Parts: sequence; C-alpha cells; structure tokens
Amino acid sequence: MKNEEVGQLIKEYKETGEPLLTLLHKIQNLIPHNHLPAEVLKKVSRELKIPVSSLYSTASFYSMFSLKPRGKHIIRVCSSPPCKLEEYDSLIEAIGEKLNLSIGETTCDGQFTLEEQSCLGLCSLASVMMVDNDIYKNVTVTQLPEILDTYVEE
Amino acid sequence: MEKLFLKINGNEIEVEPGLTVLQVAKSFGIDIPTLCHHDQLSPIGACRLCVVETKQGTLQPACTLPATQGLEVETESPRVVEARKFILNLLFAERNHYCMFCEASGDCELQNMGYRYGIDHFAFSPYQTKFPTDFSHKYILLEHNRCILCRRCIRACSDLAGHYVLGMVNRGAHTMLSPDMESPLKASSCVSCGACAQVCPTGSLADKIGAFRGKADEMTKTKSVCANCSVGCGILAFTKANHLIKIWGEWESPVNHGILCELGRFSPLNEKRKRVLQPIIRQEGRREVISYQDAIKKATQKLKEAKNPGGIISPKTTNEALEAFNILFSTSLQSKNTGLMESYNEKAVKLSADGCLEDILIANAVVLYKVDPSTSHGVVASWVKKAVTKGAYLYIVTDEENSLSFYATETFKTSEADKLVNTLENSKKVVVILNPQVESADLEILKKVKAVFLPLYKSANSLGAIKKGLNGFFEKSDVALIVASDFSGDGNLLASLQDVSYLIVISNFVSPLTERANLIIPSATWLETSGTFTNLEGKTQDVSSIMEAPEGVKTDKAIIEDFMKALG
Amino acid sequence: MKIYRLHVLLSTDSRSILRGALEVETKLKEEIIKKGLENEVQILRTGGWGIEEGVQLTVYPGGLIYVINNVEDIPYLVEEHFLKGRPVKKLMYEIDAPAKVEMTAPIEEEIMKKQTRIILRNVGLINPEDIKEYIAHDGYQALAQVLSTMTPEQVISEIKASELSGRGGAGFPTGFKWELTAKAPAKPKYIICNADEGEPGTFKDRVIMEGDPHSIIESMAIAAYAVGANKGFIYVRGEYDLSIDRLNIAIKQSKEIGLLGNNILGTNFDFDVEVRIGAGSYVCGEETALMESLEGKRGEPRSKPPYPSTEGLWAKPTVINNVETLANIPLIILKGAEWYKGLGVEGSRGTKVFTLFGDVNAKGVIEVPFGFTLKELIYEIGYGIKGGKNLKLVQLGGSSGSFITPEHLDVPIDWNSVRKIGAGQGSGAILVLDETRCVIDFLKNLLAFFNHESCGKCVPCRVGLPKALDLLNRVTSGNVEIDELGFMEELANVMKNTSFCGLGQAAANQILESLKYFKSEFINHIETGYCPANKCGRL
Amino acid sequence: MAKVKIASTWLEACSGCHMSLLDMDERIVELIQAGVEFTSTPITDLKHPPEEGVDIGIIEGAIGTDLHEEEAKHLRKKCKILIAIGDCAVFGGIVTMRNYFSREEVLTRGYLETESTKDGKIPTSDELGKLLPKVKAVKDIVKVDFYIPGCPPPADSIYTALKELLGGRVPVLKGDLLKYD
Repeated sequence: MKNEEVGQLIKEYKETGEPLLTLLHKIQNLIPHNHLPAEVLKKVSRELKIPVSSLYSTASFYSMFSLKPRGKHIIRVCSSPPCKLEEYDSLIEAIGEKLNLSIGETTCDGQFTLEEQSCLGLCSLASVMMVDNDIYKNVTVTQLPEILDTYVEE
Repeated sequence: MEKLFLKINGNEIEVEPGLTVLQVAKSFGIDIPTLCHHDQLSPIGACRLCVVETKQGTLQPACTLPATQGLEVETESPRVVEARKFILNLLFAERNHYCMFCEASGDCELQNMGYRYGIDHFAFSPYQTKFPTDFSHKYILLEHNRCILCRRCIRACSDLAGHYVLGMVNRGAHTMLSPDMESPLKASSCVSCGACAQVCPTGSLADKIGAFRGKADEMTKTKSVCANCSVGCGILAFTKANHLIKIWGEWESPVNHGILCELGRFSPLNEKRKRVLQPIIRQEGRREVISYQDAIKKATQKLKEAKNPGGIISPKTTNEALEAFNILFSTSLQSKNTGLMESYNEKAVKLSADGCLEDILIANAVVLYKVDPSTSHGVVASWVKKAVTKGAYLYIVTDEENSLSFYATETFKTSEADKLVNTLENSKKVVVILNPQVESADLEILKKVKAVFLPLYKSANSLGAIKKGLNGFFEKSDVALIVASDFSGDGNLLASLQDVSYLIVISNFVSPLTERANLIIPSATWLETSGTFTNLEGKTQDVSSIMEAPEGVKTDKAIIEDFMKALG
Repeated sequence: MKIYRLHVLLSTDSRSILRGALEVETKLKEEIIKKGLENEVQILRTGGWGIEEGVQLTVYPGGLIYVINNVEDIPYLVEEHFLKGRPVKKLMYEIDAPAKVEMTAPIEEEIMKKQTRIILRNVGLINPEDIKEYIAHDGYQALAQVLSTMTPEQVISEIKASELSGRGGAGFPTGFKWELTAKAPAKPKYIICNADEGEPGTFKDRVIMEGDPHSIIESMAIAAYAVGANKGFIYVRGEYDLSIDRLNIAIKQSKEIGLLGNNILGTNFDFDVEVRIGAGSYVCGEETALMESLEGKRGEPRSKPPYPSTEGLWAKPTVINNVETLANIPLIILKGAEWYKGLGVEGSRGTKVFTLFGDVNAKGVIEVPFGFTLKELIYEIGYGIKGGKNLKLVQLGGSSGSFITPEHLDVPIDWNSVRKIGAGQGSGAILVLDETRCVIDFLKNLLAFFNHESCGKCVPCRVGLPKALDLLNRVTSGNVEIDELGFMEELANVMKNTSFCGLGQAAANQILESLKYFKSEFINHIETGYCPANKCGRL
Repeated sequence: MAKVKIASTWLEACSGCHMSLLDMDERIVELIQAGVEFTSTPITDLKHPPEEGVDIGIIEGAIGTDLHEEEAKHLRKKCKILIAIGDCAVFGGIVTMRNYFSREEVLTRGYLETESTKDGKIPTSDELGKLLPKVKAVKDIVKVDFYIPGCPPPADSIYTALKELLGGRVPVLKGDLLKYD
C-alpha cells in the first residue's frame, strides 16, 4: 500500500482544504487496482476526523469510486440512452464473450474490469467507450478485439 | 411575530411562523401519516407518505413543507390517498414485508399504514432477493429484509446520539444501511446505545432480548430513571407479567432526551446475578433461612448491643432510604459512624456548583480530565461526540488509552496537564468533565481554568448521598450494617470491615459481601423501588417501581424503617 | 511581434482529439518545417466548430474549413494551400446530406449562416489555453467595466433588464436569482458554476469549457461582484478531464495577471475560483445535490425551501448558474441589455446552444436565437434525417426532457411556446429518432439510466423505477395484460407527483409521454410481439 | 332465489384458512339458508368444481407447482368472482420463504438432508406437481377479484366478505377484519 503518498495527500488536504472528492480521486489513482481500500478510508477517517460511516457513505455513492479492487485496465462502456441506441448491447455482449466478463466484474487475471459509464457528452460519436483514460468513438463490435488487444499484456 | 393564517382541510388555522405543515396539523389534532419522519429527528422527506395536496394541485410532503401565509392544503384528498396507497405498495414490494414472520408485527408502523389505507394485497410482486440478516451483535438484530431505508436509525445514531456508526451505502435501488464500512454490527464501532432500535419503524432493527415477546400495547410501560450511573437518564420500561422486556430512553427526559447507553438499555435485561430472596443467618458456620421478623429482631439487637455501631450505605439507593439511614444512626443508634460505599474528593465536589449536561452541547471546548465516560457514563460520551461534531474542541488529559481520542483535538499526558490552562485561554465556553476522585494537585490546575465542571460520580445517587453528608467508609466498628443495593463490595470495602465482628448486610444479590455477612436481609432492586435520585447535575428525579419485588422482599427504606420501629 | 501569413486554427476539443487532432498537429508541424514555412504559418489550438467530423482546420485569411480524416493528406494540403496558395477542395468540409450542399469559401459563413454565436463567440476561434487570446477578443473587458463603472445593484438590474434566463433547464431569471442572493443577509456568499453536465445528449457546456474557459471565470467574477461573494466554485463532472484541465489552466493564468485574487484590477474586490470535481453522479446536476457533493457528502438533493439563494453551500447564500447561462454575461455587460433583448423572442431572450444528434445528417453543437422551430433545426441546420427516413420522435432536452412528435415540428423553441405543448426545452439536447426506432426499447434505456442514477433517498423514485422497468420487461415479453398499461400510467403519475427531485419526476414523464404518444406501440408489443426495431421481439 | 354456488380449493398452504372458514360455525348454516351452496371444497371432499361453473371461487394458498398453476387457472375459468384468502394466496405468504433458495436446494434439504431422513429420495413421479422456480401469489397467475389477507384470516372477515357479496355489494375489509398475521 502506498501509505506514505496517501499520507502526503491527506496532509495536503488538511492544509489547503482541498475537497474530499478530489482527495478520494487522487488517492484512488495512487492505489494499485484503482480502488479505495478499507484501510485507506480508515486512515482518511482518522486523519480528517470524518466518521468512517460518513466517508464510506460518500465513497460508495459515486460511480467513479470503487471500494473493491478493479482490474489493471477499466473498460467503461457509455450506457446512456443515446449510446444505447447504437452499439451498446452488442458491445457489452462481445466484451463479455471475449473476456468472460459481465458489468461490474473483473477478469480472473486481474487485467480488465468492465463498467457502465454514464454519459460522456460525446453523444454525437456514439457508441463511446473508454479504456482507462483513452476514449474510443463510434465503436463497433468488429473494432473491439483490436482495441482490447492493445491493452493485453505481452 | 406575524401570525400566519392557513387552511387545512378547509379549516382556517392561525399559527406562529416557523413550523412545518406536519407540526401544525399535529397541534390541531389532524393526523397525517408518516414513516421516515420521527418527532425527535430532523425531517428528510424521504418516504413521501406524508404528502398533502396544495391548492395549486401539487403534492408536497408535510414533514418538510413550511407553513406559510395563505397556504391551503388537503390532508386526505382522493389524490393524496391514492398516492399514499401507491407509496405503501412500493414499500411493501421493495423487500420482504410478510408480516407473519416478523418480530415487529403488531408494533410495525408500515403495517399500521397498510391497515389504515386498506392495503389488502401487494399491487407489485415483491422482490425475491434475499438481503442479509446480521445476528452478530450481542443486543441488536439488524434485519435488512425489513428495512425501508427511512434513515431514522442513521439520524438517531448520528444526530441524536453522536456515534455516527450507521450510514447509507451505495445508491438508488442498491442502497443499504451499513454499520461503518459494511461491517457486521458486532465488529463495528457500535457502542450498543440502542437508539437505532428505538426509532426503527419496522422490524429491521430490534433489541434481541425483547424480540418476539409480544406487542408493545400488551405491555405495561413505566417511566423511571436509570440507576446505572449518576447521569440519571429518563427511561421507559416495558414489562409483561412482571418480566422486564425492554427499556427505551424517555424522549421527554430533560437529561438524556431519549438517548441511553449500553448499561442503561441492555444491562438490566441481561441480569444474571443470583438474587437474595430470604433472610439468612450464619451461626456456627451454618447458614439458615430465618423469618424477616426474626432477622430484624436479631439485627437490631446486635446493633443495640454494639459498642460502636457503624453503617455504610450504597449510593444507588434512594434519597428516602438515605434519609432513613441517617435517622436510624443519628437518632435510634446515636452513632455518627456512618459512611458511603464510595469516596470522593470534597474539593472536586465543591468545584461543580452549577454545571449541567446541556453545557457540553453548547461548549466551545470540552476537557476530559482523567476520565473516559464511554463505558461508565455513556450518555456523557454521546454528548461529547455531539459537541465535537458541532465544532467544539476536545482536549483529553490521560496517560491511558481513551475511547474518545479519535475526536480529540489534542491529548495531554497527565504530567502536561498544566498546558490546558494556556490552551483554553481563548475558548469562550469550556466544560471540564472530571473524575471526582482526582487529587488535590489536579484541582490546583483546574482552578485556573474558567470553566463549568462536571464530576462524573459513579452511582445513581452519589451526589444525593454526598449532600446528605455521606462520603467514604467509616473508621472502625464492631457491629456494622451495610445497605448494599446491588453492590458486591470490592476489596477495599471488605478490608475496611476487618474489625467488624458482626456484619449485617441488606442486599439484592449474592456477592462477596453477603458471603462475609453474619446476617443477610434481601432487598428490592431499583427496578422494584420508588423514590428519588439526585443526578450528577444535582437534579432530583422521581424513580418509579417498574416491577414488583419478589414476595417478602422489601425496599431499603422499608427495611430501615422496620429497624427503627424495632429499636423504638 | 511576429507576423504570420497564414493562421491555422486546429480544433482540439475532446471530440477532435478523439478523431486524431494531436496526430494531425504533429504531422502539420513536421510538414510546415519540411517546407520551411515555420515563420509564415502559425498553428493555433482552438475548440471545435461543432462539426462532428474529422479534425477541423480553419485557415485564415479566408476562413476555409478543412476536415482531416487522414493524416496522410496533410503533406498535400501543406504543399498545395500553405505553400502554393491553392485551396484543396477535396479536403474541405462538406455536409453529407441528401441534397448536397455546395460549399463556397468562406466556409465559416456557410456554417454560421443560420447561427448566431454569442455564447460560443470564441469557441473555435481562440486558443483556450492562452488568456491573451481571450483578452484580445474583448475578454475581461466586461469585468473591468463592471468593477470600474457599475455598482452591484446596477449589474443586477442590467442582467434583469436583459431577461437572461437559466440555461440549465428550469429557465429561472438569472438577474432575479442574483438579486435574491445579494439581498440575503448571511455571509459569506458563494458563486457556483454548475458544470456537472450529466444530461445524456448534452455537451454544450463541455464545448464552452473546452473552447472558452475564461468566459466562465469572467462571468463568475461579475456575478460575485454583483451579489457580494468572494469565493466561487466550478463543479465539473469527474469524467470531463479536458474541461478540468483547461479550467485549471485558465484560473492559473487569471490569477497570474491579477484577474482573480485580491484587489482585482486595482479595486477592493477580491474573488477566487476553485475547480471541484464530481465523481460520477447524474443527480449532482441538481443544484442542492451538487452542494451536498461540494461539501463532501453523498450527492442527495435537499428539501426546498430553503432555496440556495438564501441557504445554499454550507447553508450560506449561494448563486448557482449553469455554464451556458454564465457565458452570456460578458456580452450583456459590454453590449447592453437592450442589444441582448433584440435577440430571441418575447419571454426567451438571447440565443440557445443546442446539441443535435441521433438519426440526423449533420450532428453537432449549434447556437441560434430562441424562436427557431425544430423543423428548421433538424432539416435546415441538421440537413434532415439520415437515409431520408421519416421522423418518429424528437427528445428535446436530454433524457429528462420531453417527447416532441412530428406534428409539433413547427413549434418555435422558446420557453413559452414549448410549455404550451406541455414540454420543456431542458438542456437543449435534440435527439432525433427515425421511424425504425422502438419507443419501448428507448424507454427501457431511459429508465435503466435513471435507475442507475437514482440516489435512493425517496421511495417513489428508488422503488418506482425498478418496478416500472419490471413492467416494461413484461411488456416486451408479452407477459402482461393490456389494462396493466393503465397501472403503469398510475405508477408514473405517482412518481411524477411525489418524487423528491427532478430525477424521479423526469423519469416518470418519459413513461407518461411514451404512453401518451405511442400507446399503440405498447399494445402491438403485447398483442403481437411486433417491434419496429425488431429489438424486443419475442423470438 | 337461485343458489349461489361456492367452490374452494387449497393450494400451497397449511389449510388454516379453511379452518377459519369452518370457524364461522353456525353462520355457515345461516349462509346456506340464505342460498349458498358449497360445491367442491377440501371440506366436502369434492375435487372439481361443477362443469357449469360456480359463482364464487375461493383459493387458499400460494402457487408453488405447475399443478397449482393449472388448478388456479381452472377455477378462475369456472367462477365468476375469485377470492384469494389468507396470506399465502394474497401475498405469497410463508411458503415464499423457499424463494430464497434454488429448487434443487429446497428438494435436497426437504427430502435428503432433514435430520429425520434415512435413505431419502427426491420423488420424481409424474403425478406429482413440479416445483415452479418461485412461489407466487395467486394474483400473479390469474386475475383475483377480492382479497382477504390474514394468517389465517379471521372467520369474521370471511363471513363479512361472503355476506357482502351475497348482498351484491363490494366487500371492504377494515379495522379488525383486515390483518396480515
């Protein structure tokens, strides 16, 4: 666990009053597997004197935070109605078949997590999909293997 | 203030500003149904059952709708009733609300609403998802299948009790009640105050001991005062056939406003100690049951014959019993050799002229001076947590672990206690909570602090006893009378009795003290006694007997009066 | 100062970046150096034009717009146009519409023919990462004018006089909102820019933040001056990385030259802005939920009253305005309320940014004065329905918006006219669905979206949505009686009337409108299993 | 006066509701004198409602097997007014507790793993009903006209409902007549 870095971030929060959600984003980006582990939340709770239940309530509310470990790469398929008009269903199905995954799950090898993504404001380019921070537009099932293969570890 | 005129169900109503429609309706005897709302909790408008129809034709929740000039609402219009039925149908279908296997059936607010609105079947098929049931906790059962997510428990746990154990996890249809971070209740930071179970409208949070033992309206309810520490919390005890079923915090109590601690709410239900039920005499190494009259005769005879009769009384007995005890010794026995089962630093007692518990809630700074109220005076700990969440600073002086250190702004070693004086210099309102057994050196430091002082006496009537001049053990005695209540007598007490050749003990339970006694007389517990207690603030409150004492068992006061009668 | 012969504006908004803007930029630079034109041609990064094709290069003088779909075309373009001065026709922007529109230079005019750009005045024209460009386009002049010549009361009365109304969806008069906060006694006060643009189909705020971030900061400062606030927050969706970056750059630059901070422009007015990031919650677009989120809590809406104007962020008086609303402010100050009122129609003044997408030929962001009809927007600016099909339905205002059926295509889009047909213009998203789409499938997607985003606080929304979805699934599987449609309608009515916030109400509206306009489609699904999109078919 | 014919049946339930029906005691006689004829009921031991149908059908119990489903549908066809009586028929009731488990788990527990079982076997005879994946309330299978909840419903509730129906009125159960347990 990146204890020191997390500690440093919390210290900055205390000094600058940086907002909680931003702090949680930063911590999550630090932690391997893109999540907020219980020990880290406990540490935040202790340091900032926010009751652990309140912190957990907040963290669990937002879809960008994960409380359980995720894969190395996060596949987010935009699930807002405009994207669902296009390829959403077949994309989810194809990803499911290729990686043996359904929404919210992580592959056994810990490589990929599949998540629904709320509207990215790229509706004119539907269907939209993100892998980590890379955005793909007008995605079709045929392009999918190629996209995913670039993330598969050698 | 300008008066407001509004119309509810066509009736002109005149009210003061600042109220919600629900409050106004209630004060005029108009019953608007509620579920997520609870009179003690701040309204959140979540369940939408209390909707009323405005003149403009909108449905607004009465619990959060402010009463404004000229407002006109209907509380049972056809649209309102239709909406309420639908909301009930949605609630019934969200989780498992089959009444016939629920503990709360008969006391359930959801069920009552179903009856009130004639829900004779579920309009939606209920979900068949099984939610977890958490049996882990010693006293509290958390049954997610019955939860309607009204958040009363969360608000009680946080806003009323200050513990912040319960929260909501996830969102939307996946929202769940969660202790800490979805921990089992037992492993969570729950302090077993039980406020959650008291406010739960359904069978989702229940007190395990009282569960499945009948409906509340089949029980006798008695208001009284808790005897488990010196806070003097108001309680409402539920009994059935002289069995104690459950204890609630009394909302009306000016001391605790409905909040209790583990000791207050659950320990009396969990009483495992063995009662003394008959007078017992020990002669020539043998124990014999004797009659009450013989016991009184024997005891008074021994006391009369004594050179130096002595008496020690429990700080858990009523002011009336203490009074009788004082008269017994001063008048009937002509002895000044009396004492209390506890001893306090008189100077600490004097320090606390006018402190009260409410001061904690409005303090800017709170000091815990060599004291940890969590296990002994739970409601004080609650109040401290509430003060801190409202923004008060908390300073702890201790060399040991303190269960409230999470909330502390700073913790001082006892050797650094004098640092407090400077730290608190700029705080407007300071409350120092201290152990009344502190040394005089501590008091020298504390005297320099401008503050309200609250000594945490151990027992329900410690202050009452001190005020009657009782404090600490007697010096020396040959025949001694101990009115023990439920005290078992610690090593110090037993040591102080070394020279006593004949020991008479009036006690609730079998204990090392009764083992040492030559004559034991059974007494009624506080649950079986009426009278008054004086709490740590100096408030004298009425204690009512909640249960009947076992046959032939009398209260301390009655026994002492029988002593006086026998002594003439 | 260097003088360039040609200025190339390169679209680098997030949608262009997706289409390879950064690769185009590298290649352009490479080729320009190769041809030795580095002192003659300047490449400037800007926002996008609102064209949903390739990477757009606008070349000045001339205002020719090229759409680059393949970097391999760049050497030719540089050689022909930049070196030899011969515009490359085959790379120019053309609209793929049935009636092919011949583009004649300057193409800027073609795109702008019907549009009026006030809110998007700088988008596509300036480098959003350079404050100097904003200033060169009259940026921060309105702030300077306000601080040096106007009292806060005058600012508020000017905004009131302009009749500017909120562009977030509710259309509340902005000046009035400011006045309420200005008059509230409690202190401190706050300005919040609501940039939590989560409404599916809406990306206008993103275009502004990515293309012209300073306009938001300037407007917030003006608002702060008007109401007496010294602190502002821009609450941006966590998903909008580029917006967050550009806003942060803009704030940093403004601070550096004293347009934010203490004693702005030598006056005693202090103002500071911070960007705060959301974390994935649609309901946080609701103003009180947004405030809860800003305070670090669950983004659940609060009961109203009290309203944010008097008890908002940390229970202090707060002005909360949408990005698009704010972007209007500087021009209103500079050109005056009277000028602004000259745009649009009675009751709806100024312009509105729409996002046009779905089954339409030209998708994108457009800005027109209020009062255009949907027909004009779809058939003239959007060049009609893809593949020449018939229009089935327009969803106006995003997923929480209203259904507009073909018979209402001539209704002008302004607050009053739209209200008359029982709809709302919402955020300005225009989703066009053609005749082959299935309404029930669409409705299911809408409800699934709302179900995912419901905060779970109130019963009608938390439980009503899954129950409505259950019912819909039974409709598509044919496992339902026709009279249960009436029950679904009752459910939707209760949800609409009793939900805590707009989310549950909007979701219910989608059900009600689907049933109102497309009941026969429901009945067809139930009775015959027929689905126009062949999506819900019982196979 | 023409006879009002009543048929009742007992699906997945404990029979408590029929006991409650009998608890009407002499009021049964009163009903019969008023023109009621009980045709097929578990009490009269007639298995099938008369071919020409009945006026009132009463179902106790939830729908747990394919046979229950068939029987409910059959009675629905044969009656004019269908009443669901008791919590199992109305809500699904206590028998829905098995919905938390799979069919296999239920059968294994029931026939193989109970403490008193020796050499147990899961019955497979075709004559036995097959468990549906989930137990359902009657209204989830067929249209129900009136509901009398309760576990069991008070005899007074059943009596009142029948009396009201005989009088041509729509029964509304209120107060002590409406209970869930």
